Amino acid sequence: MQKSATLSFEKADLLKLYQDMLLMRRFEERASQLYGMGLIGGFCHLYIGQEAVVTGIQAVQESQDTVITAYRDHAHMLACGMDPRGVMAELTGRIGGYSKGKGGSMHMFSREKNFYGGHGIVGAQVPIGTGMALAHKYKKDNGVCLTYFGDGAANQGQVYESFNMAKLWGLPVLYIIENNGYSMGTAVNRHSCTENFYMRGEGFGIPGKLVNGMDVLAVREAAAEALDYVRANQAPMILEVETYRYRGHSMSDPAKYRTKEEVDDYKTNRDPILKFKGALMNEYNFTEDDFKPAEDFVKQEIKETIEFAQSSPEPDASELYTDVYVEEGAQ
Amino acid sequence: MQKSATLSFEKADLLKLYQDMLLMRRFEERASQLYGMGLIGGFCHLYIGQEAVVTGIQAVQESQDTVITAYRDHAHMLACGMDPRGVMAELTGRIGGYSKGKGGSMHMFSREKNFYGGHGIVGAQVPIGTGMALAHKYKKDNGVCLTYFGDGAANQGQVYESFNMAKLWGLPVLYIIENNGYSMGTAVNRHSCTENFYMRGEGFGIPGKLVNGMDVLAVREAAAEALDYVRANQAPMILEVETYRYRGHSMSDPAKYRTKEEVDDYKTNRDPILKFKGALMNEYNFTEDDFKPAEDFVKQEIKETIEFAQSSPEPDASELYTDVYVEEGAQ
Amino acid sequence: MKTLTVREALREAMLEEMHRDQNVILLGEEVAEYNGAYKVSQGLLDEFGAERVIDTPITEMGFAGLGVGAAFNGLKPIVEFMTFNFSMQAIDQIVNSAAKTLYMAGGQMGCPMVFRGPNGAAARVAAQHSQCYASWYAHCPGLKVVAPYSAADAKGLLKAAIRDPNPVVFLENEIMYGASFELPDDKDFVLPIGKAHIEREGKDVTITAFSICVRHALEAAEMLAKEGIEAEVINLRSLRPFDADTVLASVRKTNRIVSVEEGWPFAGIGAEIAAQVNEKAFDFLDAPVTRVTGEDVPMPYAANLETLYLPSAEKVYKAAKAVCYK
Amino acid sequence: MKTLTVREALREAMLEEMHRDQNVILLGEEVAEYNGAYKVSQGLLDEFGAERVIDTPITEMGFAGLGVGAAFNGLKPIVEFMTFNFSMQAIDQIVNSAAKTLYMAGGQMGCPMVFRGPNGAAARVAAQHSQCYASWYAHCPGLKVVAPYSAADAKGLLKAAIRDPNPVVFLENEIMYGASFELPDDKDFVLPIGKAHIEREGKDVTITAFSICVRHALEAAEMLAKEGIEAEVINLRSLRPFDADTVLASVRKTNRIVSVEEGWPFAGIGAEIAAQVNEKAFDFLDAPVTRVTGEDVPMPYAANLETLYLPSAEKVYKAAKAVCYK
Ligand SMILES: Cc1ncc(C[n+]2csc(CCOP(=O)(O)OP(=O)(O)O)c2C)c(N)n1
Ligand SMILES: Cc1ncc(C[n+]2csc(CCOP(=O)(O)OP(=O)(O)O)c2C)c(N)n1
Ligand SMILES: [Mg+2]
Ligand SMILES: [Mg+2]
Repeated sequence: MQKSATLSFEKADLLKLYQDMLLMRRFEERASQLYGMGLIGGFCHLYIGQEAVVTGIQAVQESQDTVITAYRDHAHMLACGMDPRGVMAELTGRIGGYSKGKGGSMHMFSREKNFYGGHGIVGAQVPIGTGMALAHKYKKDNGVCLTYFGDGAANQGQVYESFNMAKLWGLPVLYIIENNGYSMGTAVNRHSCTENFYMRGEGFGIPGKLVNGMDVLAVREAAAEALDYVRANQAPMILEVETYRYRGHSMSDPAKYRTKEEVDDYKTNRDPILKFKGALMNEYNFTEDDFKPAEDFVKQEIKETIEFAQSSPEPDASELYTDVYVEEGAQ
Repeated sequence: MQKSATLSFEKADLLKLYQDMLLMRRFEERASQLYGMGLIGGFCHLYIGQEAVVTGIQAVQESQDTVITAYRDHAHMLACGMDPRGVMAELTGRIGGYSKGKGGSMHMFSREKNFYGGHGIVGAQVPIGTGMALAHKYKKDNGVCLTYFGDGAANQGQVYESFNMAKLWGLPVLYIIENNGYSMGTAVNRHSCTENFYMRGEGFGIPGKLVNGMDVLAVREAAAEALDYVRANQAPMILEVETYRYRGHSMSDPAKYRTKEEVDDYKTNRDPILKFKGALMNEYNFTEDDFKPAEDFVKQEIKETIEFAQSSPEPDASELYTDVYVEEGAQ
Repeated sequence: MKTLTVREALREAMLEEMHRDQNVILLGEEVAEYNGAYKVSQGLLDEFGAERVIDTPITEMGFAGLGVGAAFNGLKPIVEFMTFNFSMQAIDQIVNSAAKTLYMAGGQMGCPMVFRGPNGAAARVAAQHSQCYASWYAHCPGLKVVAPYSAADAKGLLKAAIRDPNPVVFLENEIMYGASFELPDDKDFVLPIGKAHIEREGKDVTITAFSICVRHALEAAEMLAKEGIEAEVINLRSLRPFDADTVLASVRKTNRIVSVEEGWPFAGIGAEIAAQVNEKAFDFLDAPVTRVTGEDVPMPYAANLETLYLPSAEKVYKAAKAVCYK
Repeated sequence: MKTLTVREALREAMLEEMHRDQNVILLGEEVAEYNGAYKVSQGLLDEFGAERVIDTPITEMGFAGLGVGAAFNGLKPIVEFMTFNFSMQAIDQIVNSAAKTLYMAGGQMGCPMVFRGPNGAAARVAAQHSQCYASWYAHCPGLKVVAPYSAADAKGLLKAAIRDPNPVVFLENEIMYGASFELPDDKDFVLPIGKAHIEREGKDVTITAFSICVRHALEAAEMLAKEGIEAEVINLRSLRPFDADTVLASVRKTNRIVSVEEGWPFAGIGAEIAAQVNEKAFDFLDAPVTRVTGEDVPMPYAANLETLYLPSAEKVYKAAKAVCYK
């Protein structure tokens, strides 16, 4: 929310996009470091390279909308406005984490910020998101559930069960397929019978659209249109976003299934942050100085985040046995 | 196999179709009676009205092809050449049944006749059939797996998981959707977001075709083409067959969810057996006498079937504990 | 007091709770226009309309997941499985999404909902339609698991389950739907989840059972009484949380126990009872904890084999006599 | 004898059996080009080609079902689950289609195949990735269920599982993949499914365990030995069929038993052991059958809580001392 007062409203919005992506990038880089230091354990799936996707989409969501995704979720939480401190402290397994250290990288939630996880089982969030849309419709709150999943998840049967019910019942759900080209080590053409996924709704009468996920403005525009469609028609839509992850699938994946050239091409020629910065300078007359507040903000935020995540204590031993059940009547 | 020597080859083929359908009809009518008498228990799903579907399709299958379906399976077994005595004795839970009385109406198999069940869980036979196709391909036996399922089952996620793998790997499987308009008490337009299912493969690049399932010759023709396609291309295809069941979903369903007029319309104007008989007389110069051998054959066959199914003894008590495991090395 | 069938009791529980809390919805196959495959939801569509009583396609994984999502987002769904056999298609959503979320969220949000439907064997429906899921679900922390026997159980426990802020697996029994029982004529009649009920007091042997097996246990107790053996019959009602206190107190009195269930023996509910009684009442046992269960085979279709497979009053009677060394 | 890691032993078992029987195929996520998510199938694609070593999409229900169909139609598939947590999506195919078919077919046809992959907790992978499925699968007749500890177990049992004409659930452990053990250098080294193995003889207390928990049991036995308590450590190896004979013989000798497992306690393997020991060796027990298990909560992520959750040598040691009343 670090909008520079000296910038026009539009420029401030653009800078916010830049700042959001930069925060995600730095957050993930530091998560990688902490993982290397042994402060984070288990599975840790980084979003580096994909920042434009969730940034562009969440920029146009409305406040009553809800969000759900899989385990590659740190950036989604930041995009929902969750505190990076709480997210990173969850990664380090500390009491200050969003789940008191009990969920870890893959399992975080914030009702307050309308973020509903953080799910470790491939595909499971898709019917859940569809059910959240059912609740939006039932409550008549004009909300849409933004349901993110990967190209690998897009083959899961529960996705199509959800498509059928969402279309049949007119549920306000936007299915966002983050196609980063790989399902773990398996390239799309080896796990899917079709190259793209936006037309996977064809047999169900669900419209789909494909957008370049390395371009935050293109994503934002497509998302705005898609959200309009879903909200106005009370009907599902598919938005496939083509993107790329720079790192391995998780911290333990050396990613030998693709060439250095392929990765370098993305990093050099299509990086969502670099390219957006370039575009802002070339097309929107930004100067290096204009970026400074955002970059300073990110730097400070990350510094505090790391401090918090390292200094927050481990959960008390008694926490092992809490939160298994809501105490009767507590909710 | 009651081919009249006095008929031309084509006429004999046509008569065989008639005889097959008639056998199914009479078999099911008698199953219904035995159920009423308490000789059959549990779930019993009759095929009356749908006879043209499996008759037309199985008429053009090749001997190496395999067949799998759901619980509405009596006619499929007869069409595969299984002995009606063994099928009916399974329905009465006797040792002479195909599963020694341990499977019942929904669970019968005959490796010899390439019939692989008889499955009680909606949708489960679809990946199984796809895996049978994988084995056909692996063994290079030029076989196709004919995988039958209902309109209700066509919404199941595992169907789409199967579509993806079948198309991706080029598996010789023909998906036959028997759309009888209802999934139990739910009409298609209330359980499916689309009216038909043959285009449910569109998002997966799988071609589909729709055929009138009350017309055995139309079914046979469409099935021949579809099997050719699958065999020649080593690729899946969908054949949707529109049909209608006259009885309730199972013996315990009074079927109040549809009008008497609707049912009567089918029975009077579209009955697959009556209409086919009429066509044979009008278009193929059959006389009542021509049908006699087939009708006599069916009568006799059914009579023996009923006798067998009633006289075959219950399984011995010791059977309770057998067939849980194949004894080591036995297979 | 009034008399209701188990079916009517379940229906009344839903009716009353749906009136009480408008965030309660019911979804499942044939629950609305058909009034329920087994007529448990009779009239609910008429009463509450299609927004709250929803017929689903046959896509268990999908609609169970939708239920979880609706619960996350403020509703209190009742998801009906036509039978619990089909819940296997949805079990990942039940266990990974519904049961574990509260813990994974550090208590921040959970999944208030009910999964219900008939469990175990009906009559002659064979292997794929007759499995008992009691021990599988009771194995899993985060779930509550309830299995009513009588109409009072059915109504009181289902109301409790709907009000409960946790995911509850509610295991009914198709054969019991038509059985009639007396129960209090009170809109606020609710039974606590986690408490067993002593159906019959006795001092010689404890018999625990749940669902339809309580009937076998009670019949066996009658038979035993005729021979002067006083059996204490405990209707477990709740399998998770498990009311060990009631069971243990009884065993400390009778010094012998027979557990009855319809499911398979290996790692079943009876196994857990054996373990708990061992751990906490070892010195009180005068005979081994004994199990009467379904046989360790898939359910056969044939009438005679099915009868052999299932627990019965006779089998319970014999087991009770054996632990009494009579 | 030679020394192999568990990972290598599993790989060798598949390599040898795939050479032996060309109807054996392997399918699962990342098993081919990636050489296995945990490198268990290293080199198999190169050896056998893409027709026999098949990378699947992330569609467990689908590819498990494909495996069943391939088995019906003459192949002997090994289906790898990246971890058994994901087998919940496929469990209907495993139980309803694979386990029950032989019975439902009156013995006419069955489903010869193996479902394998790591089960239970790895390190810090939290609630959705750490569940132990031992008791769920062992509950089900029609399945065989195996859980190796050592490299010899892994190789000998996996070869047996592949040769077995029944569906076998083969539960590995990710943490054990890297552990090295000696085993016979013999292509026909096969271990029988259904037999437990006494890892260490002792007369004072029996400790049963499977998978990684055998390690805890052996360490605990060392600790106990220092105090003069001779523990007999039984590696169960097979959970279904369950080798009650070996366990009971040991209990009849030691008169006390501790069961160790990583899964949840309620209706777990330990519960079954308690029940069986009760039923068949009641008079030999000098102390209650005692369980060391994972805690009755979803697996927490935090390092300290995870440690508290899991069984350990220390916990086993304490339990063994307790049943020895020391
Ligand atoms: C049901 C299930 N199967 C397997 C896994 C293991 N797994 C985790 S992520 C993943 C790949 C998913 O790829 P994709 O959907 O493209 O998402 P991405 O990781 O590229 O963001 C796999 C196989 C899982 N978590 N759940
Ligand atoms: C997974 C699953 N859910 C529910 C059922 C109960 N059930 C059996 S048949 C059926 C309707 C199936 O309809 P359809 O696929 O159209 O086949 P039809 O009965 O019309 O031949 C239902 C709901 C089941 N057997 N399996
Ligand atoms: Mg991907
Ligand atoms: Mg139908």
